[in-house]
Amino acid sequence: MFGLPADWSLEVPERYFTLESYDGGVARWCPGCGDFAVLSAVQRICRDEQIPPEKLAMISGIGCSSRFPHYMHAYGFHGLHGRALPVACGVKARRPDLHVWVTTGDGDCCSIGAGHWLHAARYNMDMVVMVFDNSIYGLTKKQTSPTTPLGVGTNTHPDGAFLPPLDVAQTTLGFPNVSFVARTVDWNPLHLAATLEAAYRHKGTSFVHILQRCPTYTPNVFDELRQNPDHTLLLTHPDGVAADEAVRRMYKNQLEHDPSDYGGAHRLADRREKLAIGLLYRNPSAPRLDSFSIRGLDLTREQRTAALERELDRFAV
Amino acid sequence: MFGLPADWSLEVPERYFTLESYDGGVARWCPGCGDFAVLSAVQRICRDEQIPPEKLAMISGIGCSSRFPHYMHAYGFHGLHGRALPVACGVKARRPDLHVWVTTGDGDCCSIGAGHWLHAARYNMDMVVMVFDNSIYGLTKKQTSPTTPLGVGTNTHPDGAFLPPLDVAQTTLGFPNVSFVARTVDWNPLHLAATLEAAYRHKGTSFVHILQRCPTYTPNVFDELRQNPDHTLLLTHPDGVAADEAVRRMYKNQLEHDPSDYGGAHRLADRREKLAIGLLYRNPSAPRLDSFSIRGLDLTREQRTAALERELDRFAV
Amino acid sequence: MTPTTTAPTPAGARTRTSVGERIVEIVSDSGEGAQKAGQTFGTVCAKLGNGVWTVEIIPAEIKPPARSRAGASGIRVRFASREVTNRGERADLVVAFNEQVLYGRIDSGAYGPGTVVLLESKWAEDPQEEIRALYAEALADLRRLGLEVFELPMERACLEVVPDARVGKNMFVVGMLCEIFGRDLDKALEEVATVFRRKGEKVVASNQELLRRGAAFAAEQVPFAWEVPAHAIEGERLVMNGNQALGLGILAAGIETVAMYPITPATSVSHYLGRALPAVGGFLHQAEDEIAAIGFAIGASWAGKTAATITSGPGLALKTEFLGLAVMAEVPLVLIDVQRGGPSTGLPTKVEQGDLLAALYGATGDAPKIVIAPATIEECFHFVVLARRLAEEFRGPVVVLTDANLATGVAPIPRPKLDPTWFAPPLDQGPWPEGVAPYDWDLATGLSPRAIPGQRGGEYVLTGLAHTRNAKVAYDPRSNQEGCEMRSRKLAALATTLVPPVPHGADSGELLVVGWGSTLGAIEEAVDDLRREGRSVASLHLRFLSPLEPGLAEIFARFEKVMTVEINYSDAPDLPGIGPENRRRAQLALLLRERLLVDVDCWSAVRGQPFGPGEIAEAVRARLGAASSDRRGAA
Amino acid sequence: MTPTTTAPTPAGARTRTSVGERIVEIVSDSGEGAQKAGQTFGTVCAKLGNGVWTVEIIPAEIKPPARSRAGASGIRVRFASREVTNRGERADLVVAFNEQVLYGRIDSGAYGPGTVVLLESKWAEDPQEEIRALYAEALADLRRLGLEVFELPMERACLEVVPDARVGKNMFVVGMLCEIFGRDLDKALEEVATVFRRKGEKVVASNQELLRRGAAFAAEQVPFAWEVPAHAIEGERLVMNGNQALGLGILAAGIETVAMYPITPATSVSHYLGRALPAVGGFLHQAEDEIAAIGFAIGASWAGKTAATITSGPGLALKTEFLGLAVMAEVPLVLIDVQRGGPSTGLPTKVEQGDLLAALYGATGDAPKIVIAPATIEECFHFVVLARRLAEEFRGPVVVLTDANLATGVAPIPRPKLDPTWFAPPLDQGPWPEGVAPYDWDLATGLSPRAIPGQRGGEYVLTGLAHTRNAKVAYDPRSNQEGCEMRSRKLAALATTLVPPVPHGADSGELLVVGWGSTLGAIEEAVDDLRREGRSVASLHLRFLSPLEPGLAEIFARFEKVMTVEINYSDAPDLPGIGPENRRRAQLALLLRERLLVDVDCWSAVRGQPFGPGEIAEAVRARLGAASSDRRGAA
Ligand SMILES: Cc1ncc(C[n+]2csc(CCOP(=O)(O)OP(=O)(O)O)c2C)c(N)n1
Ligand SMILES: Cc1ncc(C[n+]2csc(CCOP(=O)(O)OP(=O)(O)O)c2C)c(N)n1
Ligand code: SF4
Ligand code: SF4
Ligand SMILES: [Mg+2]
Ligand SMILES: [Mg+2]
Repeated sequence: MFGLPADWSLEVPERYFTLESYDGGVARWCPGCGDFAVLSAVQRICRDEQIPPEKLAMISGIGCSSRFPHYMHAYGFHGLHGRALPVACGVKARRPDLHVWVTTGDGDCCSIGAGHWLHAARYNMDMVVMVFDNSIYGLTKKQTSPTTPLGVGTNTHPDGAFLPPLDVAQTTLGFPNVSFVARTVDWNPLHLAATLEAAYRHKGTSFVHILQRCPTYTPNVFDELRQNPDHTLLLTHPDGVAADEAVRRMYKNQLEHDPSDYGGAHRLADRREKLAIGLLYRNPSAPRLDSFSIRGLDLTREQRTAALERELDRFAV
Repeated sequence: MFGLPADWSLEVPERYFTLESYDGGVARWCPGCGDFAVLSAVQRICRDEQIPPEKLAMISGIGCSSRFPHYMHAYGFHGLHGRALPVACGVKARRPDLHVWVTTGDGDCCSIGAGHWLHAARYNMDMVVMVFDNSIYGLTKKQTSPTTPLGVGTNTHPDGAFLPPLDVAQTTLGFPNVSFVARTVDWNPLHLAATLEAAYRHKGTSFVHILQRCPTYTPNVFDELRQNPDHTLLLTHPDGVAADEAVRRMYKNQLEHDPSDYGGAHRLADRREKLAIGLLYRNPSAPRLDSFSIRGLDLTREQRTAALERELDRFAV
Repeated sequence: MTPTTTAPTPAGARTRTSVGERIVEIVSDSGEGAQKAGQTFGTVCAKLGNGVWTVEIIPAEIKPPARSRAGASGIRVRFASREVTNRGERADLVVAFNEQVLYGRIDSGAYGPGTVVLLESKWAEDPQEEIRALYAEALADLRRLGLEVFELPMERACLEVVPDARVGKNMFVVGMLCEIFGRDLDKALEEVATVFRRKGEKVVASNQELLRRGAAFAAEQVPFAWEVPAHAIEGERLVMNGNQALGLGILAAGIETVAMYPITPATSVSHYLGRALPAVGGFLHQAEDEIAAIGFAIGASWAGKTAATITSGPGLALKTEFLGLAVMAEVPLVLIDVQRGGPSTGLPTKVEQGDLLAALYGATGDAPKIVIAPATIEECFHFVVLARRLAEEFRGPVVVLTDANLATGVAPIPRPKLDPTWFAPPLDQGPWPEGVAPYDWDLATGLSPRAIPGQRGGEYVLTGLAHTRNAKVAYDPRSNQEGCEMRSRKLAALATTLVPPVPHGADSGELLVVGWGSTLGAIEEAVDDLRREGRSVASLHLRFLSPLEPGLAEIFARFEKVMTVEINYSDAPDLPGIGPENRRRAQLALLLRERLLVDVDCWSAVRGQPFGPGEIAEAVRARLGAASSDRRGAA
Repeated sequence: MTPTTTAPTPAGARTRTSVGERIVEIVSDSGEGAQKAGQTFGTVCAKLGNGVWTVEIIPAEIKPPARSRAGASGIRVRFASREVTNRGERADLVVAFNEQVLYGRIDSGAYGPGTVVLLESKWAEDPQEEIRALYAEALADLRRLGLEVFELPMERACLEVVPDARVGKNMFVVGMLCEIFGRDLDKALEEVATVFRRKGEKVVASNQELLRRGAAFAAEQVPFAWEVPAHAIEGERLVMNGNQALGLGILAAGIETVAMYPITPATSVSHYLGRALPAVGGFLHQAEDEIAAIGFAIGASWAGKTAATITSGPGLALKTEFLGLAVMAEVPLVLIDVQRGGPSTGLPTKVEQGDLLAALYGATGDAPKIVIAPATIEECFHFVVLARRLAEEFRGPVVVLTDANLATGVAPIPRPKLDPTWFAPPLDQGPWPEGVAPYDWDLATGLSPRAIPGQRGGEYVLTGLAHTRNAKVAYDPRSNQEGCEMRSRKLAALATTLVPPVPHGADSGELLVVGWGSTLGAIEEAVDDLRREGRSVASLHLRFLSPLEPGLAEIFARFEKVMTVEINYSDAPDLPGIGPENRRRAQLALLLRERLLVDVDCWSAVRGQPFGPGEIAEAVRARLGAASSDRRGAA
């Protein structure tokens, strides 16, 4: 494609990637941290899809979850707090051949990164954005995040947050030109994997809201959800997240929700009643900025030089 | 209230404010600019409400519209591009006696200021936020804004934007804890004034999306709307924006929309069919951060000193 | 400029005085086409072989009301029998469509005794008494200030050709100027045809007619005529401003991704690129803010596409954190800062050289980076090409500092001969050599090769945390020290490849004036003038600010006194309370003093205006202790 | 430290050696309570009249796996017969719950030959062979390095009292330390009662029992005993770290609005304020990002409520633009930067003094501001009080630079006597005097009174654009120059109120060491040691970095050589390719050279660690040309 040596593509069929091909060394999250489950799920998808590790661009901000790239064998960009999405867009803009996965946290994405969050949704470039929502600032040791539930004391708000939490999936749904919003939980590896798989397959920016356990700082926030599966509503649909038999058996509350139904998605995203997991919304025909940004990649050096001479001509006297 | 000399309140009834009391000198927008209409409307409300000029805090970012404070006789803060809202929140946090009005543009608010936009909605402090939407970057001379309609050529996108525009009111509606979203147009002074009046009366952050003419750079974007009133849908409701007889006569399309109906607001905010003007949504009971931030303002110096001594005690060995 | 020769002219009674240069301004309310008139006239001069510098006069408001004092919209054209490198000082000739707009120009020192004003006379007969009174008052003011005013009914003459003089006056003025300066009218008519080509034949014809009328009008009504002989020009020339040159430099460097957020005075680079970058196959991204813009560029660059981001002061401030990341993680990046007046929002449309220290020291911790500053419009082009190469070879950000003066100044430059090595090389996607670390630092130079995503075997995780040469996060005491050393060493390595700069004027003497950036032309012109006066003065202009060019100590030692001239703030030296220990000096002066321990003095000002050669010469005279009316320098 | 006297002890056979100071570390896997043990022991020492400095040892990961080399969690307690101002260097005594955690500490130079280690011995009998092997290997390594290791079954002894030794070991260790250092056990038991008060009597009793057992255990098993005599202390003492002192300073200054965004190592200030600020009637705002945080603080301050924002490196970078606005528009603001290792994300938990230049020059254009740096925990408190006053008197931002070393170091300080003038004055809402401009600059000082919203007649519009004294936007050539002059003059005015600093050690001599910030204690200790060796050395510590304290030239002139010691990056002077012209020097050195034109040398390092007195002394010896093993300094 872009400057690849001619023999490159011939090499591909000879390679087979195992889970180990994506292993970036021992992950150093706390024992019981939900991040491990996501790492496994992503490595599995890469294996299943046989993505060459060098074609992976794992991009993150700063936070516990943002260490994700370090634990993958892949190209990784562990950048600045809140700024994963602009970097990811810059990568994707002119490298359509790279598979871009973004890891961000509830603070990284929804607080300091909020402006980019909205605009990345709008740009809708092809990438998977995993929002790790542990309802807390983990890496900096327990400060309130925009998703911290009322009543949970933190180091900056010992008596709990002043304002009700925002819901990541619900807020994302409100963004202009958003094309894919799903929700899943780290403690259901099958559903997690199926959701990420659906996100990977979608062409556009796929936001996956992952409820993620942080046994260190928010050990109890998901207790109710985890102890009583009836608080969860499994969304099913042929166009949605493929729900395995095992997953279906877990949740008695199920709803066939057509992911093209935006209004319905809005209602379902509301967490006050039940936690809906699965694909909330998908619009495969939302325009993508990367379909514009790649224009001109196919120009040859000669064509570019000729165009440049024409540009100089315009200033000639 | 806070450090006021005792005789201060006695003085108030003696003062009467006229429109001139709020006049900050000749406004220097281009002829025909929609900003003039908003300035008049705000000055009128201040007069009607008899707000002492020294109790007004007019806060803005950078842009044509953000020059607003300079043209008011009031305290003003013409700060940084995109950053009006954090400043306004800082003002309001401990000065509940000040009336805070924020002026921001479609670029200032929705592009560089997007993160603050979302979070200010969430904080829901008591203030009026006027988003001047001329669909363009005016001050910097015609670059694409997030609200620039498709097909409108700009200096950065001579063939028009790549992506469909975002709608300010609709996007604001999607923000967590948002409590007031209205829409109006600069060319209907009666409706504009009534909308701002409703915003002023609401206790919480009142977002007013103002479609604003920029004859210099986007002379035609509102042509259809302005030429054919049938493209406008006037929202009416006893709890909504008070619609004058004259206004009612202008628009044949009218709808009684209960501003507490969030789902309805979402549907109505969509501009693809008709432009709904009036109050889209209001939730008077959304929690307000300023109801927490003012705590402790009533402590006396003695109480504060005593509390401080107790704090020191905690570290005593 | 004093007249040099006097030659008889064809235009009847008038004699045509031959002069080395002239500065002409056309000023009016905005929307009257003064700028197009000036550009057309400037192009004609350039084509005829004059050196030319034009600069637009832009009001602060987008559409100021008519006849307002601060609302002058217009253009200055300085042209000469040699290269012109700056806008000069007082205008020789002004064409004004109303008298009010002259006030703002007088205020900024653009006119003075001797300036000739050709003034639209219709206001004398305006139906409104107030306007007539203002006109009369202004005439008196102008004359009191020593301006030589000729009242001319230009508009009336235009109305004979077009129904609305507002849209016709400008070409009429071009005709007048052609006549006054004895320009070949055919060349001008040709130029008019080019300018209005797209608007159709009728428009061309009517504007050509206006031009002819203007010439005839001047021949009749203007009692003087000048000649500015051409000088020989070699090769093809392009006429452009510094921002367009930056844009073209981006194209020529093969930078295919540019991410920006609009900000004056940098935006016009992206206006140019908005059309031109796609034409050469690139992509211009207008990001949601400056942080996203630099993040986007860094992402693209990490992915192997050399990228640039363009901004001005407040935007540079917002990019500070990402700039530090680019240093730390060694991501090539071209960051162009078109400096404007600061601090804070400051003077958005005005010139300053106030971001040097911010570029050098803005990022927290130790963030060594390359900083270069083009001094001419031509260098704006070539320095972007250079910056791309440096960014990639030295694996890090290169900050290019230009300013509002270069951004808006228009002049002819030699057409660059494109060189294939300027282009970024094609994306390397071959396998990464085994055993080579992602930061395989050469201990002597700090340099290391760079793996690009897609290269098999090169997988690594970039991080802004302290890291080892294997790109592994490391908090141990040695790794951070080593990383800092390696990044700093790159500057030393680059410095060894630079050659000492050469002083202009003389190799030694009483005073050396040191400058950087857009002041080159004015400084050298001042030095030339001073040397002609017999003063022992020379100048030195720095292009590399980080690393500094070598050999400075040796050069400085040959002068009794060294002084920078900069458009940024410094405390005047003789204020009460200011002594050598606490004087806040201009930015390059600070750098030079620290590095060289030489008592480098400075003369600087933050008036939002480029320096003219005359005021620089005056400041130098003052520092040399000669008689001067302004011992306080710029303060 | 060498033993000074030897006294017989009550504890039978052992002799108790009296020493001037001791450095003790307790290290373990995280979650084993080592920090609480150290704090308890430190408090006991402080109460008994020792000078104490404790500092936590925090692993990079939140919960590193057990027995990992980089995962050491623990505490260092340095206590002495005099004030202790820094963490010192090599530990004298280490209590370790496993052998693996010692590696990381050795790596950072915390232990060396002579360090005594009391090591949990249970691993020798671990069921897993691998663990037994690791243990044996480590024992050999430690001994090879010259550490004196005693293997002790501490855990077994604890299990006699509690079922889970993980939560009991720590008080057992306190008991051991009390015995080893001859501490009054009753004082310690009392302290245990205080620490566990909230957990109920049962917990108190069991921990007290553990303490007693620990003491008995040490008396039996530890073959040595030391005494660190107390020194006289006057007045009440508070024990806290630098971040808590900053927090208390905020309360004492009457700063009632603090806006921040979490960032290590600044966050713990807000952890403290999260509870304490509401208690005194204030409000802590955790903003959505650092930009919003400073914007919020500026808004509050403009509205009359002096406000502070707190951050570290990357956050400072993000605040750059707003900081420029605060300078330009003259908004009082206290900005506290608890510096960490940089550039970029760098070393989040580690110390550096790398933000000095960014604080001074980070904002674009000319943005003069006050920058001060406390040097001790006590000064952390008082400098916030000072900063609030300076911010309001000089109407602008005051940057307070502390660092991770001050942030985490814990020591007793004299209890401040609250002074009513420290508090921000009440909000002035009286009418604004007629005819007074919003920037009624005093030409000599640049100072002006400030109208607060609510003051009738004071209405004005603050702007970051260039403006006149009437706060009117102005693009004319004079206004910007005047505004810049007025803002710069404020620094000169402040400087006239400062007194020259006083060197420590001597008034003149061979070498003057200059420092700033948290290095005070280590530098002065080093100077004392060097002077005892007979070297002609003194030190000078600066608290005001902008404006600089006066009289420096005069002081420097009395020394043959001046050298800064700083925890930030500088090129080693003797590298190939590095000469005096292009050497990148430490940050204060840069400032001093520029201002004073004195050849100020520097010795600095960016190893993420505070300097110990020993390494400073060694560096000084090297520069003095004495025999030294490390001529390269810190590089
Ligand atoms: C500019 C900047 N501000 C603040 C920080 C400190 N910081 C690091 S991670 C983080 C928040 C982490 O929370 P989240 O994004 O929810 O990730 P988690 O650790 O919970 O996975 C913060 C505030 C930083 N590194 N950079
Ligand atoms: C940090 C920063 N970035 C960019 C700018 C330049 N700038 C000023 S106003 C503006 C956009 C104005 O558009 P909008 O907010 O829609 O306001 P309008 O002028 O249309 O009223 C921009 C990009 C700036 N002043 N500061
Ligand atoms: S602190 Fe929480 S989120 Fe972070 S690694 Fe530990 S468990 Fe995971
Ligand atoms: S450019 Fe447009 S928005 Fe700005 S003042 Fe002119 S008309 Fe109004
Ligand atoms: Mg989190
Ligand atoms: Mg706009």
